[in-house]
Amino acid sequence: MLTLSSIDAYYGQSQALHGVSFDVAEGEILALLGRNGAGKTTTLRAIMGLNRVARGVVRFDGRVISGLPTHKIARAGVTLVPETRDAFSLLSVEENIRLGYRTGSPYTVERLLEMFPIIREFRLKKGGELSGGQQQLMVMARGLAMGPKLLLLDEPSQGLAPIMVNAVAEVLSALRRDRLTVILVEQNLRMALDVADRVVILEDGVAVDALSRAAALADPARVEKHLAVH
Amino acid sequence: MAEPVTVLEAIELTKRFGKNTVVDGVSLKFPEGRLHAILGPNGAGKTTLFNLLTKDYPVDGGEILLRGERVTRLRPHQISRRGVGRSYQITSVLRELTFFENVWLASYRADHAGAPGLWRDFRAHWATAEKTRQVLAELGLEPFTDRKAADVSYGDQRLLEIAVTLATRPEILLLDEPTSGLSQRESERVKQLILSIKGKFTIIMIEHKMNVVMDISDDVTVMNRGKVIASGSPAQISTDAAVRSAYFGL
Amino acid sequence: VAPGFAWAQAAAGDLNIALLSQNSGNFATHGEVVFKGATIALEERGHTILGRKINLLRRDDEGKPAIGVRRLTELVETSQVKFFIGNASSAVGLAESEIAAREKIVQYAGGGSDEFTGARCNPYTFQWSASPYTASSTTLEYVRKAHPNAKRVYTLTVDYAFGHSLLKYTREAAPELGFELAGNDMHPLGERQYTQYFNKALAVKPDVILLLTAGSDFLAAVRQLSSYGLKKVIVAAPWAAELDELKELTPQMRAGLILGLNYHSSINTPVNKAFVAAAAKRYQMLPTYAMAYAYDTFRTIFLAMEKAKSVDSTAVARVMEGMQLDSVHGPTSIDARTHQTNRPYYVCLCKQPDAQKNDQDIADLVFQGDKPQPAALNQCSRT
Amino acid sequence: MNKNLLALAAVVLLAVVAPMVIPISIANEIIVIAIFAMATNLVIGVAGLYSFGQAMFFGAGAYLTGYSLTAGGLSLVPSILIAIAGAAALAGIVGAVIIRRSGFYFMMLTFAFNQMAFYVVLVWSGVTGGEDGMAGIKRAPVGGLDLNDRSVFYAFCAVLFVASYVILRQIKKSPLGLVLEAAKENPRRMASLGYSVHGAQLAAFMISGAFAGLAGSLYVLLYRFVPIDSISWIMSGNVVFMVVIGGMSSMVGPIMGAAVFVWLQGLFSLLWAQWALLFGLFIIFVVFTLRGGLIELFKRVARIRRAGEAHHG
Amino acid sequence: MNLVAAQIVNGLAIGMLYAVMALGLSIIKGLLNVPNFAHGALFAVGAYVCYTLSTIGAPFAVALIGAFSGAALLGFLIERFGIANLTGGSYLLQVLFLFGTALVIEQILVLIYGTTGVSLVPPAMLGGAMDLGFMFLPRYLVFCALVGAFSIVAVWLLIEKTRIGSSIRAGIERREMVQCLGIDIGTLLTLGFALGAGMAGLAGGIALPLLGANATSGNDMMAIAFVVLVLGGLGSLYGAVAAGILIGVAQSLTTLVAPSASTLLIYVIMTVVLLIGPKGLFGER
Ligand SMILES: Nc1ncnc2c1ncn2[C@@H]1O[C@H](COP(=O)(O)OP(=O)(O)OP(=O)(O)O)[C@@H](O)[C@H]1O
Ligand SMILES: Nc1ncnc2c1ncn2[C@@H]1O[C@H](COP(=O)(O)OP(=O)(O)OP(=O)(O)O)[C@@H](O)[C@H]1O
Ligand SMILES: [Mg+2]
Ligand SMILES: [Mg+2]
Repeated sequence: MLTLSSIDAYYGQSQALHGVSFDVAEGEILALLGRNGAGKTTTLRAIMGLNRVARGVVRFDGRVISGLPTHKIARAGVTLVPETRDAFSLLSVEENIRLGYRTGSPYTVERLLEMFPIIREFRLKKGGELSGGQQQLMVMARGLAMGPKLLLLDEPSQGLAPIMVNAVAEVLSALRRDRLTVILVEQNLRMALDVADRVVILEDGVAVDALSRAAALADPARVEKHLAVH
Repeated sequence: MAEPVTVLEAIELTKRFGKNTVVDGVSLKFPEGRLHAILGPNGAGKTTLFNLLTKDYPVDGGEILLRGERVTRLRPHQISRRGVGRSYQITSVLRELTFFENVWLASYRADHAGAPGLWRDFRAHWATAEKTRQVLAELGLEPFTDRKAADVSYGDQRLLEIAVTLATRPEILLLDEPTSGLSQRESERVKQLILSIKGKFTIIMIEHKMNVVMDISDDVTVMNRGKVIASGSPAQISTDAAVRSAYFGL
Repeated sequence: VAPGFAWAQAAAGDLNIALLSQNSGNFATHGEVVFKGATIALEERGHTILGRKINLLRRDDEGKPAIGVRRLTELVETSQVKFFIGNASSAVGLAESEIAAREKIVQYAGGGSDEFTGARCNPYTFQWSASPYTASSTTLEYVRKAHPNAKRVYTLTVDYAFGHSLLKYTREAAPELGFELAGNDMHPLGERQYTQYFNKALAVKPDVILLLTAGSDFLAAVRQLSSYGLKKVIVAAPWAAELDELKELTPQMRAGLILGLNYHSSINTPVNKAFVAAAAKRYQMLPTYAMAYAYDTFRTIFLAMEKAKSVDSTAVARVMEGMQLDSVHGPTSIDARTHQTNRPYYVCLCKQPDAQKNDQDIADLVFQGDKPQPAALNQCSRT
Repeated sequence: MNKNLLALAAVVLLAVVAPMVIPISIANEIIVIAIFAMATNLVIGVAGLYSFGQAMFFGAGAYLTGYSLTAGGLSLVPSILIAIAGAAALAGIVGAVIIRRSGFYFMMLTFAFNQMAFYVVLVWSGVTGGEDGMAGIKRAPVGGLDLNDRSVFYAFCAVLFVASYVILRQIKKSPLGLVLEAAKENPRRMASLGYSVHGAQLAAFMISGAFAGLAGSLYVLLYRFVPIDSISWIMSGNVVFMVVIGGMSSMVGPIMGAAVFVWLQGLFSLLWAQWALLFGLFIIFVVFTLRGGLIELFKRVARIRRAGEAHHG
Repeated sequence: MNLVAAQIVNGLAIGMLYAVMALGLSIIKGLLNVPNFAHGALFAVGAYVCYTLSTIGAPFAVALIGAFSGAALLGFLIERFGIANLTGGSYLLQVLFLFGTALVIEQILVLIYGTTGVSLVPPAMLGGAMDLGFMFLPRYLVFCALVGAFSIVAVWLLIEKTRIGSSIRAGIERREMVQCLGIDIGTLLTLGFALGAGMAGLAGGIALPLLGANATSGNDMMAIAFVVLVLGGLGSLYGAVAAGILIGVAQSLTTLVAPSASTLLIYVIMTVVLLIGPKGLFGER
């Protein structure tokens, strides 16, 4: 469904990704792992068109999307939930979610409020008045409201209390049941391995390893080698 | 053993946003030299409590005592000058400045009580520059010395955030989720760092990572919906029924 | 010297004279027309005086004193200018008069302020425009003559020096002519909104509304007054705008307006007739104030040079003091002490829309008067 | 260190060469206005306070000098000192009232105060000369120097200009300068480090006011006249635009901005009555080609040269 | 007393004009975070378009629509080819660009229409004054107030009640994120700028019979509109409208007591309000 072939991406003059290649099959959840600064976020941004892809090609649904403006990529069915929790602080929670909603999306506002009970409570509050964790859930809901074919989740459990991490994990399982295609960036290795079908590991902007969940669970050292101390 | 002195105390602190009471009559004592962790679900009011203690937000009710002195009406920089340093949950390093400049500003404040100098090039304040390099080295950030903060990954910015806070050489250190956004390796490094300074400072830390909290803190307070629901040692807290239901959802 | 500034450098022996006027900004109209008037004066004598070639240097003062002073200083430094004429703005002219006095440069001013010949008179600055005293009294004399029954006068005055002096002179002249001053409002310079003043004025039911304001303020006031569609109230302005500026109003808006003017093309004197003919030939237009000002002042300066047989500014200024000449106004003299040009002031009546023959045919000359400023009111300390 | 000396040498060279290539009065105006522009850069470029009321301080310096010299009967140096002190004090008062407001509100407040100051000057015509400005100013000799001589007066201003450059540049690089740069980005963080952000900003505002006052004072001496334009908001707007055109990243930028602004306007106005059109187009051209302002020209040249050297060496 | 009532009515009408002008500024400031220094020039463009259409015989209503459209079109071009290419640069760079653009627009108007300004007599239906007993109220002022009110309501409905509106408000805050939701923010910003510019043009058209027009006549209005904008509070559309009317009435009333102070007054009001409440009367930011 999504194929990255030898992607290079830059921030200004400095190169962040060096020839990253991998693909994601339909209905698959792919975990993207790596240390801080490995280029996980950049990879997601490059797919989304927020970072210019200097070399290489991104194909989605058989179509080349690298080079398209972000809103066109979004309309093609790719959605990013960023690690920075970009809530629209002046819009109410409900307006935030509605703004994401596109007709035909299976995730209607009503359904999302059910999936995220905590959000229901804050429906009429301004986005900016929520705590960090609440915002994280709201932004996930907003992303789902678009009815994406591919969801890019950047560290959804970051900074969440255990109870919220559980809530996020539940949402992930629900997405898995829905057979939604997801790329998940996670520091929480346990959570990533709970839901992911496959794992790709980045190091210093290079994809250094790719393996199935079974392989990862069978050989944890192979994964941790890249995540822990050099 | 004598009861340690209380350095910072919140009495019935209250903060409202519109109709919502976000911090609701919180009273807490922070004894000198201890590491005090604050836990609580998202939205419990932990960050807001910090914002009250450092006067980033005006207080709607209650008092703050710093070494017995009433500081409720002071402004943020005055609180800081009385030895309270903090890091932010939402990274607030100066993105357009280099790592060196970020940390330099904090070190300079620690070295220099009066108004900032007007004449000598800031880099030519040699002693401050030296201390700046030390702090960067301690956190393993030397390679970034002349990098702009905006140009590094979020995780590295988090480390810088902590470096800046430490460089002010505070007596009381407020850390808001110091390890969030850090990988296991960096989390571990920060944890070691905190352990190494523990005892020298009074540390108050908001943290979600239970392993970090349980391993290193002396006291734990749990908040929920703006109120303190439990206080005690890590062991006591992990078995507290109220905490288990509000925080762990068990 | 950079090329731009060497643009009109004189060859040795040439006489450089300057024209500082407004080419940009609100009254940029003047700049072009003033230049035309000056050109006619130069062409009349083949661009030479006493065997020297005359170079006319033209600069834009943007209507701002600071710029006027800056441009004049440059001209003095780079082109040794010793004679110049200025702009309609008194503030600019007065600022320049300082340099005139210091650097001994003859300035023939055309602004409205009575300070040129009053408190700030100096040996090198001359004034072509009539005194505001003459303007106020002449205008009111005409209103009295044309409307014998008019009694109550409401004044709207711009709140700065020029407005104040018009008001002062109006208060002197009005009672003598049997007018009652029913009220006055001061408005700030640059006011754009006048309906609130007219609400107030109309509440006292005046016979005459006298606008002691000028330029774009005056135009805005007339425009908004016309939106009331008043038929019975007489609107007069002793010193508000020249005919060029009135083109900004529609004929309906200005119809019936009584306007004091420093010049009108139908003045019946030999010099003026020749000038009007020259303007028609050269530019196919009827001269207005700005053109006449430039023509008449330069013509007078040239006459004085010839009389002095010199282009030395001090010698020429000496000759101009008390000089008698035949100008566009007819026989004219220049006061030896104050440097005021003693000449008549003109009153015009704006035409009804259907009476206009073309777009330059705006107002008829209906009256003229030349009551000079009483000596007691003059503050010039020169002897 | 070297770079500093190089910039200083360039500034001195500029001051020496300018009167040889353009009329001395223009050169003189450029260095005077350049002081004003550098002062303004301290608040808008370094501290990020978008002040659109700088003419208030320039005008205060101008009127104070004018008044001290005429009605006050003081000699030249005290008049200049009074202008500097008065403008700084005015900046202190205005700043103390408005420094807590940020962004656009700050900008509009400075503009409003500028307008109020303008109307005070306009209405108080007995002292200020109102619309007609203040005249009759003489340049009394200073310590045997005859300032009525154009070149002597130019040299006098040039010395003050270079001194202003050195002082303002040092301030920009000093701890205060860094604190201001940092506070521009995140005032809250600076407060939590223990800096009084408002205090630092107020200091910058006052220093800037003092130098603007000096510039106003010299301007008055240059033309021996105080035009009311000197305190008008248009002057405030122009100086901000000079700084932006020149470039805010260093103190050389504002000097270039002032030079271009003063010189180019004069040149264009000789060419065509619609010179403002040319000037507008020039501004748009600079905005699109040199985002960092004219100073970027130098940086680009330096970069190309460095690249060239690297290539050869 | 009657005079007070007369001045209030007068002030309401003028205030509506200020409000239209300020609302345009407010939209642009909110969306692109730039104070539109070309607003005065766009006002003049509107006035001249209205004048030109009227002189070739178009009905006044058409001329007003033309004034809106002409300025909106120009605004569209300014955003698309100017501001849009300057994002990421400093805020002052955009301000400088707008300043340069304003100069160019003004001078082009001078080239086309000359330096002498123009006036327009309103259609007969709107000419003359109504005798209200206690005052003469020029009909044209009433018309001003009505057209002003109508356009304000139309714009308000667009921004608050439509999806475009909430996209705009979200886009103000986080450009990237709005794009991730499939919204073409570039086009939205351009349209927003055009809308604001159109409001300036419309104000110029409405004001033409009262104020006439010349190339720089919009600048006074622009200064007032900026004051109104901050007085009302940034980010508040109600604020701009309420403050516009407030300023209109206050100016009108001061004529009764201290007319020379009326220009100064608006700055005093603004300063006092901002010093008491840092965000103006209704500001959100
Ligand atoms: N805005 C930026 N400007 C310049 N360089 C950047 C920027 N953001 C990130 N980088 C660089 O790009 C590289 C990859 O960063 P990225 O944010 O993708 O890492 P990450 O794997 O998401 O890390 P983290 O776990 O800390 O979020 C880093 O080395 C960083 O230095
Ligand atoms: N500026 C604000 N305006 C209005 N409400 C606010 C504001 N800041 C915080 N709140 C509200 O206060 C509550 C507590 O927020 P706070 O950030 O203190 O939570 P927290 O305990 O730090 O949560 P987290 O662990 O997610 O960071 C939240 O419900 C939030 O909606
Ligand atoms: Mg990341
Ligand atoms: Mg928090």
